[in-house]
Amino acid sequence: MSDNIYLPWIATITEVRPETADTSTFVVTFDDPQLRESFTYLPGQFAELSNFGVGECPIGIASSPTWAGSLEFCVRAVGTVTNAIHDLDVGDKLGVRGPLGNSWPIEEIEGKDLLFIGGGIGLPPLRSLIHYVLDNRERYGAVEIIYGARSPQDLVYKQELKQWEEQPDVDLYVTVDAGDGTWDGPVGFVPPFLREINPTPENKVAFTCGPPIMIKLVVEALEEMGYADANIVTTLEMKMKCGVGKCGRCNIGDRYVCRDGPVFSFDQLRRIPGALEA
Amino acid sequence: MPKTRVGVFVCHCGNNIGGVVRVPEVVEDARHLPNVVCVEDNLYTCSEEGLSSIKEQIAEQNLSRVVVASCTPRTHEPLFKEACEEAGLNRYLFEFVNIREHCSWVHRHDPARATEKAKELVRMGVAKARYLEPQEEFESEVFPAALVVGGGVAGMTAALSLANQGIQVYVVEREEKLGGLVRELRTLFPTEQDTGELLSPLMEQVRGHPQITVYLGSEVENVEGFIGDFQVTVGSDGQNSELQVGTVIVATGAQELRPSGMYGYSTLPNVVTQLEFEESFKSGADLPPNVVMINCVGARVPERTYCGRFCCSTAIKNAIWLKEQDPDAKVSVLHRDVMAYGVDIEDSYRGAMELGVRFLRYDIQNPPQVLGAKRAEAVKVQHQLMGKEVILPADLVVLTTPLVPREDSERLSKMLKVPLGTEGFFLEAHLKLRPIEFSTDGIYVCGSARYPSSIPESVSQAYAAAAKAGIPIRDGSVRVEAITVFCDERTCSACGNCVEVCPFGAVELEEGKFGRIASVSVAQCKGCGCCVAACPSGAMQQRGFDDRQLLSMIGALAEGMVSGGGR
Amino acid sequence: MERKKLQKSDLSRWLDRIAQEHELIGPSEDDGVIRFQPVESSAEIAVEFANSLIPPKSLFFPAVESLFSFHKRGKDIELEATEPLDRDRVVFGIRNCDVQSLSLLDYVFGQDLEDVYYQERRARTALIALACPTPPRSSCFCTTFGIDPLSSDGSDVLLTDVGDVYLVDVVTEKGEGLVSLAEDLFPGLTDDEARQLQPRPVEMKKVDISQLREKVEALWEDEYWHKMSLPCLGCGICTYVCPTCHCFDIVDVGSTLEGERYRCWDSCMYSDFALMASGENPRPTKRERIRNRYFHKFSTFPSRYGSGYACVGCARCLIHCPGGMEITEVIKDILAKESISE
Amino acid sequence: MQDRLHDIVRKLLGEGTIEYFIGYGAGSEPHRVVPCFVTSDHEVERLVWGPLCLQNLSKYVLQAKDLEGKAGVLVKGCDTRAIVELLKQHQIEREEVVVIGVACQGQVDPRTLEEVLGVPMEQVQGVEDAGDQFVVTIGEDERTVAKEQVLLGKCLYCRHPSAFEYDFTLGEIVPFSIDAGESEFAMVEELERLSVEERRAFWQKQFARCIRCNACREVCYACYCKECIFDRKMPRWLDKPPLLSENEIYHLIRAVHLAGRCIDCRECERVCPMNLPLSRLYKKVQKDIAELFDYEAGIELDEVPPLVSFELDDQDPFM
Repeated sequence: MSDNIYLPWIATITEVRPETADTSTFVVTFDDPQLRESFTYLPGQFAELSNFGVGECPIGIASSPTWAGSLEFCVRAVGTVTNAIHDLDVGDKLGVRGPLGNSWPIEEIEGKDLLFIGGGIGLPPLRSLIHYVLDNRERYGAVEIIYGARSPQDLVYKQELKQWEEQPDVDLYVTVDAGDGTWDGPVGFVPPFLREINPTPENKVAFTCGPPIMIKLVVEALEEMGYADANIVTTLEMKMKCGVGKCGRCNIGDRYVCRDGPVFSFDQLRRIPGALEA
Repeated sequence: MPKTRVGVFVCHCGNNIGGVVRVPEVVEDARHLPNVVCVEDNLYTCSEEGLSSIKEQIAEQNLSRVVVASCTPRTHEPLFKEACEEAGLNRYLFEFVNIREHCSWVHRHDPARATEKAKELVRMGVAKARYLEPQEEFESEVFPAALVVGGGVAGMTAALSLANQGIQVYVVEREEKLGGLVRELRTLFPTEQDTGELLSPLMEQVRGHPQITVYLGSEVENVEGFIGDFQVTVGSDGQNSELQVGTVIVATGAQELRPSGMYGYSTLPNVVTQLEFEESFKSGADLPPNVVMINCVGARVPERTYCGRFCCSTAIKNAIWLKEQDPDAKVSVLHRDVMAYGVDIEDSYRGAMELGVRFLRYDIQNPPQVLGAKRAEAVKVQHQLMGKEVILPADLVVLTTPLVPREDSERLSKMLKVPLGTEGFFLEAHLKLRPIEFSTDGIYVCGSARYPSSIPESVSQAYAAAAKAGIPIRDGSVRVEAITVFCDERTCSACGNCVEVCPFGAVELEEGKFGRIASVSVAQCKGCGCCVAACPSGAMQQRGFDDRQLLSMIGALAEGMVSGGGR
Repeated sequence: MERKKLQKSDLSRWLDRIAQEHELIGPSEDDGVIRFQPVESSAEIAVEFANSLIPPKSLFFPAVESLFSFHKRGKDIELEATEPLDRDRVVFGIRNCDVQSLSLLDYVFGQDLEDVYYQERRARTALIALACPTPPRSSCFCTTFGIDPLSSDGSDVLLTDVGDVYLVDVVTEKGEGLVSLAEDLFPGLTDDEARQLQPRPVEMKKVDISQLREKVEALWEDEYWHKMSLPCLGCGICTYVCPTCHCFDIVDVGSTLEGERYRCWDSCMYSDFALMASGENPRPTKRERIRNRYFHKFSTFPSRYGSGYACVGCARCLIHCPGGMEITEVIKDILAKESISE
Repeated sequence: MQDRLHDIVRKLLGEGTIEYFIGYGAGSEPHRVVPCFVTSDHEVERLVWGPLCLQNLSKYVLQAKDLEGKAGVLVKGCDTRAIVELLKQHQIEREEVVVIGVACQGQVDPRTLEEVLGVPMEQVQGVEDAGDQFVVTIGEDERTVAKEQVLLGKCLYCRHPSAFEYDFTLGEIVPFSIDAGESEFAMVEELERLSVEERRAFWQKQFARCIRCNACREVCYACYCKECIFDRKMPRWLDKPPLLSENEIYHLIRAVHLAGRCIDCRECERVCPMNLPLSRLYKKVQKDIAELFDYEAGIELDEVPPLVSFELDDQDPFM
């Protein structure tokens, strides 16, 4: 983070990987070679990406801090800035302000089994942690990943899904809401799919990220399966602007999602009035 | 997300563009525009070679937008759109930039600045193209029947023409008899043929045609729908019939102006109009020895500026007839100019003079005066050639008045949502480019409803209207241009401005998912954009011309004028 | 702390002396509106005023400010941070409620990821406070929040009007520096004067708010927020005239080739304030927005920063609200709710 | 009159005709009258009527759509024009709202009153109508002031003192008129006489002061768009920072959007915390609409607004 908390670093797009019809992964490298070395972050943190002249928007860092040299952002074209970012090409510049926010609890979960439950574009924030865990394999227990999307075309990181599928130390379960000719895997929504798989709660922490309705039903299911609120961790989505807990937009209760989040455990959320209203 | 890939084709148009605009510079400039992946210049982009190059590049470069910078869309846009479509690209992903009429032709003396302008126009076109979206054209079936409003010569001719094509036709006539205005005439001009000889066979054919249904003493009470599917209510003595038709022809004709209060008309018993003259004298009333006709009564005056076109012929016709009945009769025609166009009428005009009809020119500043208290006794007029006042004795004064629109034209125009011109006649879409048609699809006009027309003109217009009205019926369906308006339900607050301004009646308010909203009938919308301009909340957006597309053009033109948004 | 006096007639001389060295800012009237703005000389300053319409927070956290400019050269982009100040500033005439509001804003901008723009303005600005007129404006209620309108706490110099002279409390070194610019104008007080020249006590309606936070927190689900939100029009006056409100937006103005990134005030009362690009809005109606604002003032701000309430009783919002909403009435309503069971 | 108001509202609430009533209530200090939402019998006593009932409550009728049940509202003659326009613009249905009309005798402009009396409003204990003057209570004193000295600007040219679209009226309709001594467009004409440069300078100075709190928009009866174009993100018509360029666009677009709809209630000017002379801008638009199209908004229910109709004799001096 720069001393001037509003001043972004300049980075160059080195690769654009289309993921779905409206989502692409942007790989960026800082222009300042020193910064490339010194920039550190934790899985779960995010950055404000600038397309200068259009504006800034918060995007989770989808790469793992264990990878050197570049950052990855999975951007869905929904608003003005994200659409403008999609207009950029390899070689174009972006502003990157960060890292911002808290992170997944990488220390607290050492030695535990980990369950990742993602929906649609909710996989990228989990992906940072998944890779971090896989790159520090000895510090963590078993890894289960449950992922679902609306259709086979809406699955992101198709290459990695294939890779995890084959990896012996990862259990991957993928479902789609509606299949098509290309799909011979499970069909159905994530929450019932989760119930079907029924992963045991012992010594396990569950991480979930996805559309609000999915998170709500996933948490209900996890609770019924015996997961304690403290062992259910999610990221919250609120409108963010400054990213540094000042502009007043993204609070739930007295917590700013951009500063104190976006990662919260469910026992934290239950103590904040209004946090679970959505 | 697959990136938008724009291909730009800049045309030299031989020397037309290339002789002024430095095309290679424009090409080079376009190469650096966002999303542009290929730029070509062609001697003639519209040539077979140029078109196939567009198609090739769409395939090779996987283009998702095509921009052609060349001439006018009026002539060439369909061609390029066709080429896109043939290469598998939706035709609405094409953007036309006019660097000929808008640039090289008008700036031919300033090649440097013309080149800069061409670059700017291309930048704007590319900026807009990036936001183009594929559109589907709406197709609707056409009900195989036609409505003809009016049973005069024009209406009957049109009806017969359509019916002879095998189309079911409904003719609605307000009067109890067919025939229209011609029924009030005795003879035709210049043949002096009895009008009955023209009308009777026409009427007979219409009445006897199995494909024609005639509603006499009836009026059109209501019309709803659009081309292909008009619902028409026809009323007669409180009885209503519902008709479904695919197209409509307006042939409601016109009526003679009754010049109340002018030249003693309606106060002096022996001041009549030409039509009244035909009615009474041609039917055998005693002929007076001194007749003065006054032309241009109520025509070519400030409140009615048009020329009635064949009022002069009528006066000539009746003057000749008078002279033929009584060679000693003194017949004078006071006129402002004699409109005796064409060989026949000019001949008759000369013939009338030879027969001794006196033609005197008067000045509108100094109009004739009808003298006499209880009856017209003489007409005083300033003789322009002699430069002095003359007094012409008159036993009868005949006023030549123009045809004026029927009183109920306005009601019908509102029902059909078609316009009337300043004089109150029906106004076609374009005098030269789209005669006989209205801007509203599926509705046509012929005869004196359009403008005072002679019988030959009415007949040819009727054939034209019938031909036009028959096309969609025989095609069986119509495709509606996809450049129409849609309403963003989330932002529409149903103020109703769009409903008021729409010239085609294509918008109405209805309950939607987000409360009351404006709803656009795609089949009726012509994409004129009136509602878009009138909408205060920006909810009405025109496909192919939405805010984002237009603002991106402005942004490209004036980097810095519009920040961020839309780009 | 040293107490001196200043003849009222000498005030302008002192201010003009300050204006030679620093940028002088004071309450000045423009089309009937009093604002704190830079002045060329003391003549532009309105000394007789209740308080400014726009709170002096605008001097540290301006309604609009450039954060940096950007220029594109080919593919490269250059950023240039904007300097917040050209020279040191002196603010004359600030009231204590507003001084206290700055100490609240310090929590937001001055700690946990410092805001360099705010901090530099704060560091390079001296405050000459002017104790409130007695009686104060009838709508004022700063004492409810424990603020003494005559206190020098937080300012560099405090002037108190005691008739023909101002009592001058020199609070900080910065203050001493300002007084020393015209040392001769500031004689010390004789013992008699020290006894006689006392500020008139301020009488102000005061409400016991010791339970305010607990009570407002118990009202999260209450229907109250709906009913009280009815007159609200959803404009931003209350937040823009509030000395403690600090919501802002960050917006690029210009083209993609060059332009500036601005920070400007925003208001949590605006319907699109928390609206996300997805179309979701966590505070979709006035009820949630108003509740959020009062919670911020009375619950979440003190909870987050361990501070007092985020209201200083300046009454600007209740004076200017076009919907006639009065924060004093809201406080009364909240306090009137039955006490919270433990 | 206040008693009759209480009676009517009590009756309407009692018989269940309305769920709530929008009127004027006493603020926490005597000089401040605030919009007051009454839902139950015991709240009816809070309703007041007098010369400080400044707000155009018609704006609040718009949120009736989001609330259960029917609303009642108190309108002055000038406010009725908003009701008429809301009906014309399909924002309310006539049967959805019970309108209580009042014969207004003029409203006090607090800013002017402060100037004329040299006393801040907060010392004013009350203002009573007394024919052609107001009686102002200040502490123990009573002072009288001629109406034409302290009336709201719009009251000086009032043509509709009494409500003309209503279900009930308060008291007798007493004609009220005052001789303003100048044309209602005098303040516009004064600006029109300036050169283009001078006029531009005038407005730039004003717009530069605007803080874009949006109060002028939010208080305006005609600003009922679900999403104002100024708030739109894609495309963005206006940048949020209150820079002069953006403020100009904001005010000028608003003025154009209100052409043919502005009913001269001048609420925008009244609520503007920065004292922008907005009524001059809107009065200019009204003047143009009147001169070009002989039209006045909010008078006739079935008159088509000029900017959404086309007549062949429409003036088009710009062509």
